[in-house]
Amino acid sequence: MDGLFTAEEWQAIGLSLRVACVAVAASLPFGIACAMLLARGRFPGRTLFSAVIHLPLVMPPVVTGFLLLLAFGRKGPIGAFLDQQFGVVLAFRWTGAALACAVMGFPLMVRAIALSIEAIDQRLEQAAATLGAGRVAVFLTVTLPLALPGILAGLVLSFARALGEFGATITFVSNIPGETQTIPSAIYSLIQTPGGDGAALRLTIVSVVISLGALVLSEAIARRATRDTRP
Amino acid sequence: MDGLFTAEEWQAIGLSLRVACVAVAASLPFGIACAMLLARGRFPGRTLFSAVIHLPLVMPPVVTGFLLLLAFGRKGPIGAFLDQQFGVVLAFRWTGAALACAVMGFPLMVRAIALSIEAIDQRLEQAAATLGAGRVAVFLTVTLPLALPGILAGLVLSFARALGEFGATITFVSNIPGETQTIPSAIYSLIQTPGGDGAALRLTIVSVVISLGALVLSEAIARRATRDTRP
Amino acid sequence: MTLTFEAEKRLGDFVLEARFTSEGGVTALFGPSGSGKTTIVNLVAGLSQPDRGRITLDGEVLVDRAVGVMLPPSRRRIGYVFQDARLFPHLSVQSNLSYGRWFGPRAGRWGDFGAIVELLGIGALLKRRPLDLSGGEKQRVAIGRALLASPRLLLMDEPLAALDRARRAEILPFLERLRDEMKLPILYVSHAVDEVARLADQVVIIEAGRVAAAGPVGTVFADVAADSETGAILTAIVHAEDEIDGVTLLDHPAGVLQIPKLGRRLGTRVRVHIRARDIALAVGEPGRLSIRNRLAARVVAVSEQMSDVAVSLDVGGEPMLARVTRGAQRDLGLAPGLAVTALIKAVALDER
Amino acid sequence: MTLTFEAEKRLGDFVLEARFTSEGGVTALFGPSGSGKTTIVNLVAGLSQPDRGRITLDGEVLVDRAVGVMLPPSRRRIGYVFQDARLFPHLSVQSNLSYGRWFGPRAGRWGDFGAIVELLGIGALLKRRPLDLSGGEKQRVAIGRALLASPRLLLMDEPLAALDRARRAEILPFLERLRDEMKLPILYVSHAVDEVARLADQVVIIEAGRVAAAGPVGTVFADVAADSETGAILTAIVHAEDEIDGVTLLDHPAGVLQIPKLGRRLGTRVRVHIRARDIALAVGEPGRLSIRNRLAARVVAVSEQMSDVAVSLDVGGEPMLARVTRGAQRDLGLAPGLAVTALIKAVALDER
Amino acid sequence: ADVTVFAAASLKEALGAATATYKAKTGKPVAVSYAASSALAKQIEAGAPADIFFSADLDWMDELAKKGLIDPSTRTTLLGNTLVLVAPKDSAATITIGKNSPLAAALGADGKLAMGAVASVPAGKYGKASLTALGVWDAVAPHVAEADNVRGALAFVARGEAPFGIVYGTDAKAEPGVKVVGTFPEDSHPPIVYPIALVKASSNPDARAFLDWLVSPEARPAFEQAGFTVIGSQG
Ligand SMILES: Nc1ncnc2c1ncn2[C@@H]1O[C@H](COP(=O)(O)OP(=O)(O)OP(=O)(O)O)[C@@H](O)[C@H]1O
Ligand SMILES: Nc1ncnc2c1ncn2[C@@H]1O[C@H](COP(=O)(O)OP(=O)(O)OP(=O)(O)O)[C@@H](O)[C@H]1O
Ligand code: MOO
Ligand SMILES: [Mg+2]
Ligand SMILES: [Mg+2]
Repeated sequence: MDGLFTAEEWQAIGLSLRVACVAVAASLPFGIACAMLLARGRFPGRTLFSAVIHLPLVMPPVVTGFLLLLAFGRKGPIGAFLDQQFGVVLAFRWTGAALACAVMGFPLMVRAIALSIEAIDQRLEQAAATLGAGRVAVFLTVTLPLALPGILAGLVLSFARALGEFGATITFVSNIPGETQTIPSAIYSLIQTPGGDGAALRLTIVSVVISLGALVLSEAIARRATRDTRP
Repeated sequence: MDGLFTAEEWQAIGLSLRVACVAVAASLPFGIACAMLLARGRFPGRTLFSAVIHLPLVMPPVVTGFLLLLAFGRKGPIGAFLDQQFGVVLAFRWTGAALACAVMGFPLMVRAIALSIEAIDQRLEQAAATLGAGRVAVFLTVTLPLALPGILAGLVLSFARALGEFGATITFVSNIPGETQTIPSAIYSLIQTPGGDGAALRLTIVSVVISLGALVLSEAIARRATRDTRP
Repeated sequence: MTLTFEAEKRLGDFVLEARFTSEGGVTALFGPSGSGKTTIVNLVAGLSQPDRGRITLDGEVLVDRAVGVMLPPSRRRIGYVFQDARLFPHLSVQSNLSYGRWFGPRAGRWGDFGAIVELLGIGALLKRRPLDLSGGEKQRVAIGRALLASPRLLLMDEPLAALDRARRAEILPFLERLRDEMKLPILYVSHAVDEVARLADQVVIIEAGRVAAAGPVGTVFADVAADSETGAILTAIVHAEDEIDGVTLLDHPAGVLQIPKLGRRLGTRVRVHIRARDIALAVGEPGRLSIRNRLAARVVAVSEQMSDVAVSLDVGGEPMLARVTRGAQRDLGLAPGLAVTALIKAVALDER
Repeated sequence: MTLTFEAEKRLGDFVLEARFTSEGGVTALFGPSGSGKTTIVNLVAGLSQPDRGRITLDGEVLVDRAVGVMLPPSRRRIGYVFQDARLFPHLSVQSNLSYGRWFGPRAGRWGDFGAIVELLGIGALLKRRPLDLSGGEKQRVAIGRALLASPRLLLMDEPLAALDRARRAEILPFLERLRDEMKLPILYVSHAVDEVARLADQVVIIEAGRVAAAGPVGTVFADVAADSETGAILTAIVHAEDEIDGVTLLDHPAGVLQIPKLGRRLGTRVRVHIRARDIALAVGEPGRLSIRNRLAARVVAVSEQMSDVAVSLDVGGEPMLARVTRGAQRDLGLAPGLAVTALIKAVALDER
Repeated sequence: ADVTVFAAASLKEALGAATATYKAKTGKPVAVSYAASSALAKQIEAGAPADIFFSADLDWMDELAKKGLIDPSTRTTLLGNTLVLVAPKDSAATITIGKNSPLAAALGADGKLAMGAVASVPAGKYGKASLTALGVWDAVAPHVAEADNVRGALAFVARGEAPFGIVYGTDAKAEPGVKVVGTFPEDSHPPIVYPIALVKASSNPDARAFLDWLVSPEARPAFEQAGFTVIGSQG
């Protein structure tokens, strides 16, 4: 196995996994919250909100990365604030890569979850309320479990996107081996090198296999959980 | 207005619109078919099928573009076949850009539609069958209308992706003004240019505005159509 | 029409293993909750497939596992009014109603849109979406939708449970007319004995997935009379209409029966359902009573039940069952062979 | 318990404008399909908000548009058995049942899980998912779920419509016990007159969104008796149990009533519902009849209805309504002031 | 059809100006497809309708030459560029670039040196070669922050994320957010040159004329304006 990849490639694989997992896990709560707002909220500016969420999908990744750099860089307003208040630095760190991946996958996650939430029969939530469940309890015991297919789809989509994302990542946090060089950054470098195609292909296959694993896992969970709940 | 953008930029905007619309429209039937298979099919290799559909999401866009170039290029097996049999050339044409965008947006489209199809109460389809509707009729009169939220979400997501995609496009069909230079490719070029940031930002805003329009449109349709059908 | 049903189907722990034949008219499926009635109806409609078995309709094989035949539901022309209404949420009531018309063959189409809509009282709802309808309104639309698809067999799974008496009283005669005039055979699931007795020609009683009894409605209900409500199902001939009193007189071998005006042609053969509880017995000449229907009867058997006494009678050759208290049996000396008068309140017949 | 309801609500073309008060016990909402019963129940539960109006429960304001109060459903402690069962598809039957227990306050909890499960006959279903349940099974689980949340008021929207007679006969006494022993007030929507008459203390009749009549069950049903089934609702005292004949004797000013064994303590005050159709009248000595209950009565009024004649009686001070044919009225010379005997088949009382 | 040029993205400004001039003179528009040299080379391999390839480094041009995809007789090394060390505009840093330059110390513990990807982006490759030749690569390597193109590296410096960056002289000139701290000696890295050649498969008769014009003195000002040195200009 060891011979299959160079040490740097192993590093990239490990880092990519970490970045993707953290990106997905950290964005999930926000994703669910935004999906609830989109699916249920009726407030002025809802369309604008929806548009903002879709932004990272429309903008070329490099632009997104550049905007992240402007905002979350050490000198950017949010970046400076985070640094001073919490000592959190994103620039040139793997955490920044995770942020970039999270942002890029966010619209995918939100849309999938919102779709599932929209499909929920709200009369079930009413039934829960008559049984004494407050808003939060209804959300946790009825809405969330019934939105599971969308949540899983959202996780898989944004995980896959995180494994494939590189434009925003490299622009925001560079491509530092061991810190921010994820699989796609490594692939990109390889592709730009004459004769690097073979290695690029090997790494691509790694990505694909990993996200295939995520897919299989998510489908297994979905099958278990929704076995008998489909109307 | 004319002063706002250069002729080349106008060209890129027009082309991007054409490419995105064609990409989305052409992939919709396939997207729906694949979503049906994913949501309803129980066949061996279903997971593999699902994985293949998710591929363009996982692979760095450049890799996807490169693979497209290998397969659909003038010298690629499929490209050569299409050229000889039907005189269809994709390589370095706007049609190729549409193919690249379609491929990149495909997983998003399929997942959204599949989610909606999964949420459909199949007992309604049974009811339709007892009323004499055959498989196709049931699909057209019940399944499809009820999957509308997912179809619209899928359209918006893949349209937005098409407007933002450039990694695969530039790799597959290059960045030829008037033929394959879409808005994101143009942005890419501009970003490489010292002082091009302003123009890049302008074009980015154009993308954003266009896809905002698509979003508003889709939400209006969704509201109209599903006004009274939510359970 | 002949429906032959013979199927086995396992659903979790529940096993259906039923066989019956229905010879046209209305066949009622009767049985406790969870006994398998919906399961049977689904098999007939083709919505599920038996593990083993064969179902035929008028000689056409709908499903036969042995030879691998399974006609899809859409080709069976079997209408289905579901236990839950299952209206299409994305279509207006109007489109829901005409849905079946889009697909059914033009030939063999029957049923008038306007007439069915009016009968079901859903004219005002046509533009509405199913979601805002009340429970009873949904069910009425579902009935209309199934009928307008011009089926050759109609499956109804507790179609009237959500309806009030008045509405029920309007729809039942319509179903009777479908049965008698359109000759539309109906497989009818219901908990309401009076509905079943009124509509059904045959009854199939299902218990725990098996057929507990099957046959003509009179026989079956008399058999299971210990806990049933049915006293007798008499066949009589329309003999006269009394316009002044607003009653119809029926001829029966054991005497004349008065029932609320029927509006049927003279000479028509009708079936009258009499509940056991509506039958009182008199020994000797009764006094001056408001009870008008007095049929000569003879006690055939007396059997003590848990809470009362079941008295089997012969009324002009037809069986009748009356339930009386133990005290009454003692006082009147009811025993086989005794001649009695069966007293039946006329107004009690109005809904059979 | 006092529920005051006063609300206006527009839904499309339909306008509800109703006002009634319910003083504990069981209040029945009665009315044709689409008249607004579910709309009212939803307002009480807090699932929808009135356009105008005020609803209070035991002095606590649930909603008052004038002052902008709207208590969320989860804080009302009002149980709701929906017209459609609305079970949680992602939870097992067991978890559906205990759902309300997770949230309700521990204090004030009542109802024993095992006992309720057994009564509803759903013990074998606990591990199942709602999707595979039969129609009646779903409804039973829904009843259990609402009860186990220990509500202080129970809303039931046609809870028994999907159930067979036997199951109904088991559940009704349980609801009676809830009413009498647990003092659980119930707002009960039903089409079944006998259910309503048996359970309800008060009836609110809804027609086209308005209250057409409201009051104690005896009065209201006698008022609307022309098309109702109710003949009388008599209050009597349990006087003796006859073990041999399996009957309970009730004391009433107009005579002794025999009904199937009740198993109530002697001296208990009970309400007996008698259908108009179960009442026959005799003038003079009735002869040897199987009818055991004979109450002395006096004709108060005679009114010709469409199809028959309604005879209002005074039975030991309580009102009673009998329906007879025109022919019978003529023959017996029924007129105000005449002394008659009301004949009531004992066995007819078994489900009141 | 229009003459189609496949050109490295970093040539956008200069070539854009040149083609505009050409069009004004001859009335013939020229289409330029800008992308990474690597992508363009691969596309030409795949039969792209390019008439002229204008690469940002020798490697990709050599690659195509090896495969016989360009017309070697037309190959010209047209432009040259310089490699400079930049710092944010408001930086007070001064560093002399030479053997054992104290770059690593100037970066400090946390400071990054922004460069194009050293394995793939030409500016990165040159930068690495230079630092190696100066004997500071090993010390500096852990501090390197790579970008997928020179503009990315420039952004890191201009935004103050990185105290230093290595970019082309042309880039430094155009970005007001940075200032040049020093220029790497020409002999510390392979010559920074932009070769141009006619694609063999090209059948466009106008291509040759445009290529000839590009290497003529008439095109010179456009390139020099952008900061390039014109080395292969004929005549
Ligand atoms: N998918 C399933 N898995 C396990 N058990 C099932 C499944 N579907 C139905 N059953 C069981 O089969 C039995 C018969 O169900 P069915 O719906 O036919 O009853 P039913 O006679 O229509 O009852 P009801 O009158 O209550 O509607 C029930 O006990 C039900 O729980
Ligand atoms: N959202 C809505 N828009 C328009 N009309 C509505 C809406 N919701 C309910 N209605 C109408 O209001 C009326 C009352 O409905 P409701 O559900 O209260 O009737 P119900 O008395 O419960 O009838 P049922 O016995 O048939 O269940 C019905 O005619 C119904 O069609
Ligand atoms: O489309 Mo992207 O540029 O490489 O993630
Ligand atoms: Mg059923
Ligand atoms: Mg209702």
